[in-house]
Amino acid sequence: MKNNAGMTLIVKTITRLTAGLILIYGIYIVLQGHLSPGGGFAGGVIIALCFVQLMLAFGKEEVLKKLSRKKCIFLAGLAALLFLLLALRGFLGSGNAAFKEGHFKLFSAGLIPFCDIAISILVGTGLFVIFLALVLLTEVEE
Amino acid sequence: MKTANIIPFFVIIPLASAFLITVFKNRPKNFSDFVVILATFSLLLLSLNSLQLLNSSKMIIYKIGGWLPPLGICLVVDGLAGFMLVTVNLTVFLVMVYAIRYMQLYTDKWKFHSLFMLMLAGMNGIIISGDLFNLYVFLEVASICAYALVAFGTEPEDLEAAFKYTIMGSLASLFILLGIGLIYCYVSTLNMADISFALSAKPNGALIGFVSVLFLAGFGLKAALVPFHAWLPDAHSSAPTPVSAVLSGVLIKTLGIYALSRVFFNILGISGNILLVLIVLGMLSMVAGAFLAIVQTDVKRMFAYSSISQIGYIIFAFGIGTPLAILGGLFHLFNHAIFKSLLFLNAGAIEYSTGRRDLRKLGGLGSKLPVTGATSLLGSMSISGIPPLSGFWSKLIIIIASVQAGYIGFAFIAVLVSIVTLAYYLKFQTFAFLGKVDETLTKIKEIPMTMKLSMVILAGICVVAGLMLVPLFRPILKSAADVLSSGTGYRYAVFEALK
Amino acid sequence: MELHLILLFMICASIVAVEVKDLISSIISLGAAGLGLCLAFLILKAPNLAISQLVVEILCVVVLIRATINKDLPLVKDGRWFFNTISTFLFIGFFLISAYFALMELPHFGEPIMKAANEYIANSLAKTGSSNIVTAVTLNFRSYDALAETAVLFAAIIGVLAITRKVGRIHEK
Amino acid sequence: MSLYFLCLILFCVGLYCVLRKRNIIKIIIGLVIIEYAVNLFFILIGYRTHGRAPILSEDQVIQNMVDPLPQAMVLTTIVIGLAVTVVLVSLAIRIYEKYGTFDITKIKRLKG
Repeated sequence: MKNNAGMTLIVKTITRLTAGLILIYGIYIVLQGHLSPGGGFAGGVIIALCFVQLMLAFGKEEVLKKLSRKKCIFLAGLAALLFLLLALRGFLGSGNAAFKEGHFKLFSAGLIPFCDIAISILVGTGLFVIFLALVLLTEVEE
Repeated sequence: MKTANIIPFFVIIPLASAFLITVFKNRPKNFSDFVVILATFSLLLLSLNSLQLLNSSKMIIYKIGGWLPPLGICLVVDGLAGFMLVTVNLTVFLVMVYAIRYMQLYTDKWKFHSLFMLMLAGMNGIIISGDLFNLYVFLEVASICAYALVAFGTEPEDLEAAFKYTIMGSLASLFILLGIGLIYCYVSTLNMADISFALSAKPNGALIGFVSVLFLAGFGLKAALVPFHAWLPDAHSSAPTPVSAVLSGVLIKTLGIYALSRVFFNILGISGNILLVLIVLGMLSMVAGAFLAIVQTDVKRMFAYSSISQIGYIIFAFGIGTPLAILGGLFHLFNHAIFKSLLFLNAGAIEYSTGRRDLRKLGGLGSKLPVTGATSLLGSMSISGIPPLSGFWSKLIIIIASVQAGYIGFAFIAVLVSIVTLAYYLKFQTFAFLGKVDETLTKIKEIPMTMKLSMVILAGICVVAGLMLVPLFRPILKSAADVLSSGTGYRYAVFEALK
Repeated sequence: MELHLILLFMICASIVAVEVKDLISSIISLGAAGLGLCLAFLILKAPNLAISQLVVEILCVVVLIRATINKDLPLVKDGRWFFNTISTFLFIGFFLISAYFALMELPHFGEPIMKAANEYIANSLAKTGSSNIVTAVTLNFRSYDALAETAVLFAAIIGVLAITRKVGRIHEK
Repeated sequence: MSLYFLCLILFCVGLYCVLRKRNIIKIIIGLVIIEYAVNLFFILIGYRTHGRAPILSEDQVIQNMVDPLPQAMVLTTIVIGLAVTVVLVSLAIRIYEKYGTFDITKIKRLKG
């Protein structure tokens, strides 16, 4: 039962080792978006790819237990709302007042890191939902 | 400065409602209906309010984040944009009222509502944008939603039509994007007024010609002008009825005609060659659309071809280029938005109550569906130009303007096409509402109240627009037409408003 | 010089992707072209885009392979193959010739005008606090574009969910 | 100049694929190629000879940066391209499910 879903043992072992690293790398890219290359979108795609890899290796049940499709859609909507709220602050106020002092620090650049985080949640969950929708559909058909 | 603060809400409200609908789905019962009606109604009020504000100042500008234009993006509402905003939001509100009951024929209504609100955000974004690249991005928002909405029924025909539409639409977008890239390389700025300034300092060479061709192909594909029209009949007839109404009514006008006229008249500067191309394209669409429509038996397909024909009228009017012709074209644009969505809603009502769309299998519905019959008669008469109704006045203005400009032959063709239009709408009326009821048609469902309501209001607007043209519509149309006929004067207006 | 080589590599890879008969090989060649694009971005000093392009490429290839796996792959020639191909080539040739004259008028490669860009480079750190100027432009100066970008992604998510529904239209019996 | 032209040749390879191929997946591939070409064109027009990446550094002054605005634009167009591709692929999968083929000459229920 345990070995039926997903790919072979080798793939599973490698995945166990790398998935966490990929996730951390994605989060790093998101948080460093205003200092070095990267940003919300690229980091979000990396996070989504981490879940995609887990799903390809272990089969869909394992992953869906942790992060179901409904939860993903909910999170994507929430992240989009969050980004809109941040944008609203930019629309109504001057938008770039906070944390202006420390340059080249992790907590600098006003709202940009928060925007990055919101975008990364949207992209990560959203692309995972898209992948799930496409994969589940082909499996139903087979 | 306070008045400008309403402009970004044209994008924020639909986006926020789309996101909210996705978060809550239908948890309180009919939550998405409630949100959508509230949002579209408030947008309608906002757009009317913006018209009010435009009376005192010619142009309202909002600078996002307080950055001055070459650095940031500015939103511009002038006469043309205000006119388009009213047209779009009015149509969408009435269609959404209709869709409350109609969309119960489909599953997962909240997805429909969410996509629809995103599409509305895209259309409003295109209209108020003052930045060329930003216009492209919102164009893509509206297009992607339209692709998905065409396939909303997930029947084989829907998917096929959506695929065709997606391929053509994204090809058009990529042409437009390449054009934007060339312009950026040439002048190194993206703000529309700024581009116009920079271009006026440079000689008119091969580059501008090439970019014009790219934009003409791109926006022409979006507007379904005749050599590029292949996707429209499929997409507009396969989509769910509220979607076809909005696609035919306002989407092709916003994505195609509004963007095209904004780019060519206000940014690149119109020249005699482009006007001639517009006249030829308009004529071709007018004639081909009408003659293809007359042989159709599927109701929605006939209306879709008729859209091509009427778009041809508008483009032809813009191509004449005199202020009167542009005014006529804009009035026809408004009228077409109203009566084409009305006719599509009628077709949807027929489909809702009888379950079929083929003209040969219908008949005698006039007594069974009195409201649909009466409103569709008004819509048909209006589109084919019967005197007191709105369509007559707009066609009359276009034809007078073309005679004034010396295009007598073209004016004659326009009159002939109008007669052909009358012919196929008479065919629709005869086959659907007169005669005997088809024997195989056993049960005819009652049409719900909300659907009747929105059809009646649309028909009422057709009549009012015809009767009240001079007192009510003339000032609005005049200020909208002024924006286009002032041409590259747009840039001075923008920079004056920025100070 | 290396840019010319990479562009030629991309053109070759895309021609292979267009012409090869097996769909899986075709998708892999597309991936190769995307890798070339990623390298070109690196050489053109756009590391932000190189990262984005690489990850998007991976996702695209995975999704495309998922779509084609275990499917029959017919390749057909339609009746008027010769005529259509000739007319397409004529169209493309005309496009390229007119593009050639248009490109002559552009500033030379490596010397952009940079009207707004100099302002960004000079003031971005002081005004936004972000040392990555591209992020400063996307999320502060032109954050309205980023809002629209979010809307595009969201539309794609809901759109895919809507398209992949099993039953779209309720058929009454 | 020659680079711009090569970039447009890449554009035309994609255009040829979209206009002439009869397989749905090939058409999608053609669109992706066109999108690559346009993205590359944007970055090419922003490049400066011996330019540096537009990222400031704490301990040195960087001169001669490339144009950051096209990079910001391409970041957006990459997202748009991904969105369009995903929608197209989902349509293609559904079409295969309903029609059993990827050949567009056989997918012809709509006509007129």
